[in-house]
Amino acid sequence: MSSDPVPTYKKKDFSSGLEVRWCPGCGDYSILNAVQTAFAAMGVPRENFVIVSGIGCSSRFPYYMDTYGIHGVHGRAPTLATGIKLARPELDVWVVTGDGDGLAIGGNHLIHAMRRNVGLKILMFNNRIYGLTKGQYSPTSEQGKVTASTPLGSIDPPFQPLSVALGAGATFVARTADRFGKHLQEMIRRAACHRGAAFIEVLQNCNIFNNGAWGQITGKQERIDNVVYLEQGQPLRFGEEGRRALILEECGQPRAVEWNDGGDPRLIVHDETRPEPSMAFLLSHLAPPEFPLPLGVLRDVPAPAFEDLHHEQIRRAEQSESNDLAELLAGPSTWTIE
Amino acid sequence: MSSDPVPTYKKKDFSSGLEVRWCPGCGDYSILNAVQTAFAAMGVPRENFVIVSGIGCSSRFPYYMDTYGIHGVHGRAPTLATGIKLARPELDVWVVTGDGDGLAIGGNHLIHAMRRNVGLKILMFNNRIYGLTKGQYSPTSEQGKVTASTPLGSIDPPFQPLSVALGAGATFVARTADRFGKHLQEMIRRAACHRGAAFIEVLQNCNIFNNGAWGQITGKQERIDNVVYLEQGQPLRFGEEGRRALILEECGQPRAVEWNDGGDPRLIVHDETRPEPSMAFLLSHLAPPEFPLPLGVLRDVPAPAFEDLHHEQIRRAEQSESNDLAELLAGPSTWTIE
Amino acid sequence: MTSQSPSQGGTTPRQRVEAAIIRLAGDSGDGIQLTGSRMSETSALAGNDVATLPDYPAEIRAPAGTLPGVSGFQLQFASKSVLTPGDQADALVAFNPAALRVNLSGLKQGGILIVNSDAFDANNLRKAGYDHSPLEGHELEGFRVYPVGITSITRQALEQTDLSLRAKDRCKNFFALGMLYWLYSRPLEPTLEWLRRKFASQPELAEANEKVLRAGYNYAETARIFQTVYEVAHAPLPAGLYRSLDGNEAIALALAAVAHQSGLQVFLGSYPITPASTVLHRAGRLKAHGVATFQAEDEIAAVGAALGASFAGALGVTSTSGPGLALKGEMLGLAVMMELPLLVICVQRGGPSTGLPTKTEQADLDIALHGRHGECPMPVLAAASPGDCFHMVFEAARLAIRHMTPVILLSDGYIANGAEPFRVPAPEDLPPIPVHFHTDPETFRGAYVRDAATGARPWVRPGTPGLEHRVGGLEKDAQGAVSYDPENHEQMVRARAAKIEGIESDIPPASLEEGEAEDDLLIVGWGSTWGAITQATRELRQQGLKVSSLHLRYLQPLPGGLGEILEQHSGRILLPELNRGQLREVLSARYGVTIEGLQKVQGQPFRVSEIKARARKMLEETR
Amino acid sequence: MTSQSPSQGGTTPRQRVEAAIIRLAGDSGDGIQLTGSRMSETSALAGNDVATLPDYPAEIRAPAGTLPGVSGFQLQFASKSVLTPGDQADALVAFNPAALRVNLSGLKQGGILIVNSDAFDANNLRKAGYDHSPLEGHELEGFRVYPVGITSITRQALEQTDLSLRAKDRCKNFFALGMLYWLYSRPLEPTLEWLRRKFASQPELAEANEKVLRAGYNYAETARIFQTVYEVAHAPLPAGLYRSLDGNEAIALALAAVAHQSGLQVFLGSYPITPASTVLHRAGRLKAHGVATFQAEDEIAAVGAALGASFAGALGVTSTSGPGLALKGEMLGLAVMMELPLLVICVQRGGPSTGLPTKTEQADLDIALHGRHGECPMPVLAAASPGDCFHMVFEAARLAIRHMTPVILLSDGYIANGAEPFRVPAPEDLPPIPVHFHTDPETFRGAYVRDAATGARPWVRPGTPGLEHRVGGLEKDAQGAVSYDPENHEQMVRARAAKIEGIESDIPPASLEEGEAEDDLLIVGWGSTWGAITQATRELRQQGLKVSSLHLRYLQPLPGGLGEILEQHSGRILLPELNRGQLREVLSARYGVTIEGLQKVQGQPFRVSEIKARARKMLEETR
Ligand SMILES: Cc1ncc(C[n+]2csc(CCOP(=O)(O)OP(=O)(O)O)c2C)c(N)n1
Ligand SMILES: Cc1ncc(C[n+]2csc(CCOP(=O)(O)OP(=O)(O)O)c2C)c(N)n1
Ligand code: SF4
Ligand code: SF4
Ligand SMILES: [Mg+2]
Ligand SMILES: [Mg+2]
Repeated sequence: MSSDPVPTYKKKDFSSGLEVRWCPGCGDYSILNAVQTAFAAMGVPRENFVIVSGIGCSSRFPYYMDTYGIHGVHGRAPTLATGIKLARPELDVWVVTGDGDGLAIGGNHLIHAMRRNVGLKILMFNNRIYGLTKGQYSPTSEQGKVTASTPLGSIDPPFQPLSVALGAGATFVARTADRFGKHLQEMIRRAACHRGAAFIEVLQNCNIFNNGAWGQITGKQERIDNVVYLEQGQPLRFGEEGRRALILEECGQPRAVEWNDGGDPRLIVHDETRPEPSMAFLLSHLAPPEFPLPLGVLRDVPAPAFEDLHHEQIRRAEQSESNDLAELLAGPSTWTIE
Repeated sequence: MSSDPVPTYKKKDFSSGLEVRWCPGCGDYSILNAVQTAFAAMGVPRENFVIVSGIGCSSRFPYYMDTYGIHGVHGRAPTLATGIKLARPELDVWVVTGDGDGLAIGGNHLIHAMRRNVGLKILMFNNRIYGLTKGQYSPTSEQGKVTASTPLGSIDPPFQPLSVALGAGATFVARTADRFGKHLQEMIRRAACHRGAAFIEVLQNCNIFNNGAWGQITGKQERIDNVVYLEQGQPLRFGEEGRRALILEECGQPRAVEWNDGGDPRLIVHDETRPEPSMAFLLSHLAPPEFPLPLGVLRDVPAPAFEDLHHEQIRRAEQSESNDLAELLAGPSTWTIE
Repeated sequence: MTSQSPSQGGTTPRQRVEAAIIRLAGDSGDGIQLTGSRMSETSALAGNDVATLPDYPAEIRAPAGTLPGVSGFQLQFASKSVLTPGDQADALVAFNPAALRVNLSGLKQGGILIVNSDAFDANNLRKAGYDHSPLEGHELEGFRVYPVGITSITRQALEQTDLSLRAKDRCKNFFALGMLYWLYSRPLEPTLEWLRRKFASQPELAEANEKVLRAGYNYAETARIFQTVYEVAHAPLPAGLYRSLDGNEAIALALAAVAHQSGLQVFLGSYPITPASTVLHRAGRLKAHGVATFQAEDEIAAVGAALGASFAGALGVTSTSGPGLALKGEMLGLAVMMELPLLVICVQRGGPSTGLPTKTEQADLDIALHGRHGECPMPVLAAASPGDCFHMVFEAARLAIRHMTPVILLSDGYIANGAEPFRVPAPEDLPPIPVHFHTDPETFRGAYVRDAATGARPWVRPGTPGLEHRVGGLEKDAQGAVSYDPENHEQMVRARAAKIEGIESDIPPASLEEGEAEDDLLIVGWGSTWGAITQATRELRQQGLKVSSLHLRYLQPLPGGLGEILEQHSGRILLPELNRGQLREVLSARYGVTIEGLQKVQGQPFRVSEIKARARKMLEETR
Repeated sequence: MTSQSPSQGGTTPRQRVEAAIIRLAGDSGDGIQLTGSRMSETSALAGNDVATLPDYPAEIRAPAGTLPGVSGFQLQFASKSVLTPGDQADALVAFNPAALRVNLSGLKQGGILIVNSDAFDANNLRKAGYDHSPLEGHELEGFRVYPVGITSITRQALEQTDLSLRAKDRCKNFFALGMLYWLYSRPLEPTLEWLRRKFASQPELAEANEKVLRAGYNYAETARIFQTVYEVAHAPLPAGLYRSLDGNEAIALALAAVAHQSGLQVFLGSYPITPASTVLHRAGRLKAHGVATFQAEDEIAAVGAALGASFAGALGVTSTSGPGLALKGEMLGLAVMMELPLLVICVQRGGPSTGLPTKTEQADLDIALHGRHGECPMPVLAAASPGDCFHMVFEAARLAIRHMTPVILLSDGYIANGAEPFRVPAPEDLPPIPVHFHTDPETFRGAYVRDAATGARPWVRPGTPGLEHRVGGLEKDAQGAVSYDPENHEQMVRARAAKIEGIESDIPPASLEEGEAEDDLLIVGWGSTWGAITQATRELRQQGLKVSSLHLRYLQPLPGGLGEILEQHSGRILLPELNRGQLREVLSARYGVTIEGLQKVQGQPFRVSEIKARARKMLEETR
């Protein structure tokens, strides 16, 4: 780590200058934009960032960032990133993955990164499709989706990425969208501040193979009824002028109701810091048409980061054990031949 | 499938006669016993069972059952089983796995089987250790565990297997223990009745490498305070003569309280059929010392089984499309050379 | 540069040529692949022999106008037998400066060059790295250049329609196609019919494209820009019913044929990967033909499900490319131990790692032969051409079932995407694939009691009463019980190997493809180099050189008699491969013969001329 | 059977022997492995040369008394150099009938057979498949049989202690050990000291075991059951400090040495698998020595994390066995493309698939050489003995760092578990491992601009200002930009291959291990067959036969000068391998020489006699 004062960056300082090769109109452009802007504002020396990805359109991301980076193999970015973070905890290690990369072939590494609480910041670009391989359905595609590989419609129900992460014990999960640049930047900032694993689902439009997949969420008009922004300590209001709200019925069933000035004790007041994860879990699978889709930080609870525990053990061993190599090689019992 | 009347079986009809090679005292023996007993009572012709496993002590299971079986490769049993079930939905396909096999190397296949709701009945023997490789910690081992590979204690928090399954969208999850033969049989019966994927965590003792891991749960005295049995429609009572119970506070936080004749509206009444999975999720990670560990069916909701949808599509295609091979091979445009 | 001006008065002279090589190039979004396919199919329907080479970037739509964004398509059609898309093009259509820059070296001296002059603006020139317009410089001298404002004329042609400007511009490829149809005397009808089928639900698009196609055709005719109209006559193909077919579609169709001829359900478990994905796509439409598909969460799950299906009594199949094959290795080991039929199709691409994912290569032979731990032999086959994929899938399935073994079939990106006329087999001419399920408990002596002739173990469908048994990865004895006995292990290792080696007697012996045993040089090939090697051999022979060729479709076991042929030619053998000599090493080790390799690892197939040049050099040296 | 009765009166005669081979066998729960290790270490401490062969079942505690449940341990200790655990045992201790049945064929005619007569009850006899007690039949004729009530005497010895009966019975192995110590004149002290260390927190167990050990020793002495006491003198080992070491511990220690000599953090990412797990276990205790460990969720994650650590500037290491190596293939392809140092240790076991997981084999050479898609070369090294594991890990790490490449090091179950005296190197005698991180943006010309001497690319630690760069699986140009250029791809494929081939000049050239260039027969080996081959060669030479041997520690690239040596001997080369001839195929292909293979695939190492017999046969045939 450099001990010089941190330079102040502009967004373009994070651009590698490599020609960006996504399709014109792809949602990935706005995400790139937001990440570059957010990184520039973070006050972290550029050389301390490492961005690791798998394979997919989304996974081309590291090439476009003027940081250290690895374009890995399909689904395995969290493994590479875990090695980096354990070897060099002082680095800021970001993972960029797609719904296919992260939840199809890479699902296991993702849930284990969550379980361990390794200090990786994971951005999953969820376009509900395999873009790079030309449009097969993904584990987040809606049931019945007609794609190149499912001419009669897909038959499997999708994952909710945030539910999967919470099921695995995630300590930070958030959701945002390509189109919401400021919100996206804020989520990036929040993830960076979290110690341990942070998982962000970024709703992303693939205008070539799944155009409008998130239209209900990102459309100027649609979003009013279909999005609820999570804010710490605030009731979950949404709709035109916040005229609707979410309540939790006695039986534990959520329901969308008319806002009644907060008088209903069943009103859900958002608390991202609750240790018990069931409410975050409940939020994680709410979705239109019945419910608005929650955007924002669903959960942010403190827990020791894996890399800290790892190095704490090393430090303890270094303090309490000899590091004499000769002694080690000799072991407890030797004999001498003259 | 045989059209003859189903023979009536005895437990021993399901024993392959192969010498069982688990360590004396291993909890796997009681599970084998329970499965054989439950299968014999199921009224399914023996030849219709297929048991598929991965690698581990637990995964030796198929060899001891006089059914069809595959002892597969590490972590991949759900993949083999999915192929079997899709090719032959009329077969009863059971998967036997361990906490290492199913949640370390095999975690991804497990969550995808849950997501798809493939009609597999999955028994995970959770001894919180890798038995066959001589005692390394597993993804379900408690943090701080000293094992062969973690001489200074493990540093990662464990998975809760049922939370992982629910995060993936499981439609049936249950928990039982090796020592509770009758309960285990009942869970097996319940899983068999569920259409779609059924996941059962079986707490199992490895008396060689992790003896007493579940002593708090299975011990005659300990279990009284540390286990709550889930029964459909019943309040969650536990402790000496059911003198304690679980409530859900307004904020959604569970708490263990003294039983007050059911007068508390916050009392949790168990409903395994609730479509909204948050309550099942909440139950899935309750554990001593703060809470009793729930045993029984946490969730059992109807949903189309993957293999049914798969064959439904095939049937529809068969009905609506030509199956003329000559026509298919020729395709839409041909020419003739004379 | 000689800018070509319209020919004056009278009808344009017609010239009959034996073959024509056309190359189309433009942005990824310009519809190049589609235009190429139409031209190919039209030519095939016109009775020509055809071979194609689609060549596209790894990005879906790389930035417009850039060099890496260029998508290309080359085809050769001829009145003779055609085995490759040709070395250098007679005509090139370049939709923008980048396309011109990338492809110009592939155009023959004196060749026809059609450019969309509308695209040669300052911005596009800069993106392509030109500091001036090549249309105004010297670099195009020696070509017959036809600058046409394709974009603007297309827009004019569609003036009356309601389409957006963007939608209009997307029709411009059909303008170029129209011009080419006129230039090469091709009928419009097949394309018009295809448009109607394709845009059945969007008739306005069918209509717009038709308009533009006709506009291009008419423009070429009325503007008289070309000096000559070319004609390419029927090719002397064997009589029969023909269709155009690429390698991956051939694979999918073969799966349906296998299901039909074996009576088995075919179960394809796959995970998308370029250039294998279209096998899954096309097979996904074969549900009525006994082919079920399953898109798995990864390659391991895909092959696992396929193997499970085989255990259940279906024929499990999995399709992938190199990275996927690498992942499947462990499960294939289990398949070898379980001794069940399983078909593994690997469509090779440029490696290692992600490498050049949309390009072709033959570098997965080593991993196919050796990519599993322990002694783990498995038959390996390779298809020679798009149409051959059909036959080799059929053959691989037959061997897998008869010998109870997983089989790897290698294809590659070149034949996967390349199309050729395919003689459609009549179902009744396809050989049956006999399947025997053991059902009788009385005669069942054990899961690994082998058939005396083939060494295959019995196949038992779960659900068969009295034959309950367990298989798996631990070593077993003949009865199917786990056995740690040292001698049993050695015996089983040998039995599994002998079973695979024994397949030699079930496959055709080695024989020359072209030429005679006494020739001075033998060119040996495998996989997709077949076309270039055969073509090169024929041309060299036509020039009186004594060159023969031999093609290997079976790489493990190798066909009988191969050793003798190679020994006879030792020191005079050329083996061109799109890798660093993987088969060469295998053959040298096996037969102790001296073989010269011709290596090319550029993501591109061989040109005929490359093989001819090296063959000539060898002939000279050995003379 | 000649049941031996106690020798009468006077002291037992002492006999000096050059070597002794002992075999212990009993149930998995009988503590056989532990007893064997104690005997080995005691012998090593006594100055003997020692070699061991643990041989245990795949189950943790297979059912007591059964044949598959038998666990065995053989050791040879000698006053001469000893390279193998010996072919047939001089003495066998059988703790039950099953152990007797499984191991009797491994006992020399006339050998000493100690049996725990208490275990020969009807139940155990039945489980072992005896219909009568062999102690009462004829099958033990020709051996010197000593039936001892080991269980009952052990219980008696512990009568005064508070242990449970079960705990008492678990001490019985120390009774047998005591007898053996007396029989072979071994000191008790090292074992007593070990007991105190081991049971520091349970002194009652230390005491009980000590009691029983002494009881066994005294029983042998006072009961005078043996006719002879054997003595084995010091072996003439080179002077130095020695310890006893098995292969996996040697690997772990070497990692600490590598960390020390390179100044790098060593990061071991691993997933448990027999017989590699103990590398992870032992490395887990080296945190103070610069070795960090990470138990991953699977093998892919393990190698992924190791590769990530290397990118971050540590030395990534991963340890596994065959099934794990199969899974790592795709990630190793990425490592080849990223050109980072990475050490992959594969401890081979019986395959294919799960195979014989606790047994030894050499059948993962093929996958180590070829188990990746595309042209994906990587150095492959192999250790020859437990102690050699230390040196080869060090060497593999040196090559990985200097040449910026992943390196595979092969070991196997035999040397992983086998122990031998190891001359402890002084840290100051270890060569340094120079590491150069590029830090200067001024002189950085690109991520793939290669060092002129080695062809290695620069290694840059993230965190270095001004050197931000990206690497990955897509093909790159020298500057590190993604490149789809055909010529660049070919150039990079060749450069990667040339880099690996160039390592030839950085490793010792081939040279004979034993014998002279003019000998009649050359025995070539690699990996763990070194001991048996060297021993066989020495014995044959002692008998006047002109046999030489050559051992390969480097399998890719092969050492310089190897071709000449092999060509010189072509037709007179024997290559024993524990597989179906994998190296033989490589060498034949590479050098075009004729090699005879000696194949054994039984999960067991070669016996010296097996190699000698085949060598003699070849000598006769060629004479
Ligand atoms: C081992 C392996 N299997 C398959 C592929 C092919 N492949 C590349 S990207 C991809 C899916 C990408 O989907 P996603 O992660 O959603 O990314 P997107 O392109 O949609 O951003 C697949 C299947 C591969 N490169 N490697
Ligand atoms: C690919 C592969 N990696 C590792 C192993 C080694 N291995 C066998 S079983 C096992 C863990 C088993 O743990 P679990 O599933 O909990 O089963 P248990 O023995 O505890 O019943 C491991 C790591 C293997 N056989 N294959
Ligand atoms: S295919 Fe879709 S995800 Fe990929 S670059 Fe194009 S628009 Fe973006
Ligand atoms: S090691 Fe543990 S899990 Fe395995 S058989 Fe023994 S007691 Fe059971
Ligand atoms: Mg996607
Ligand atoms: Mg376990």
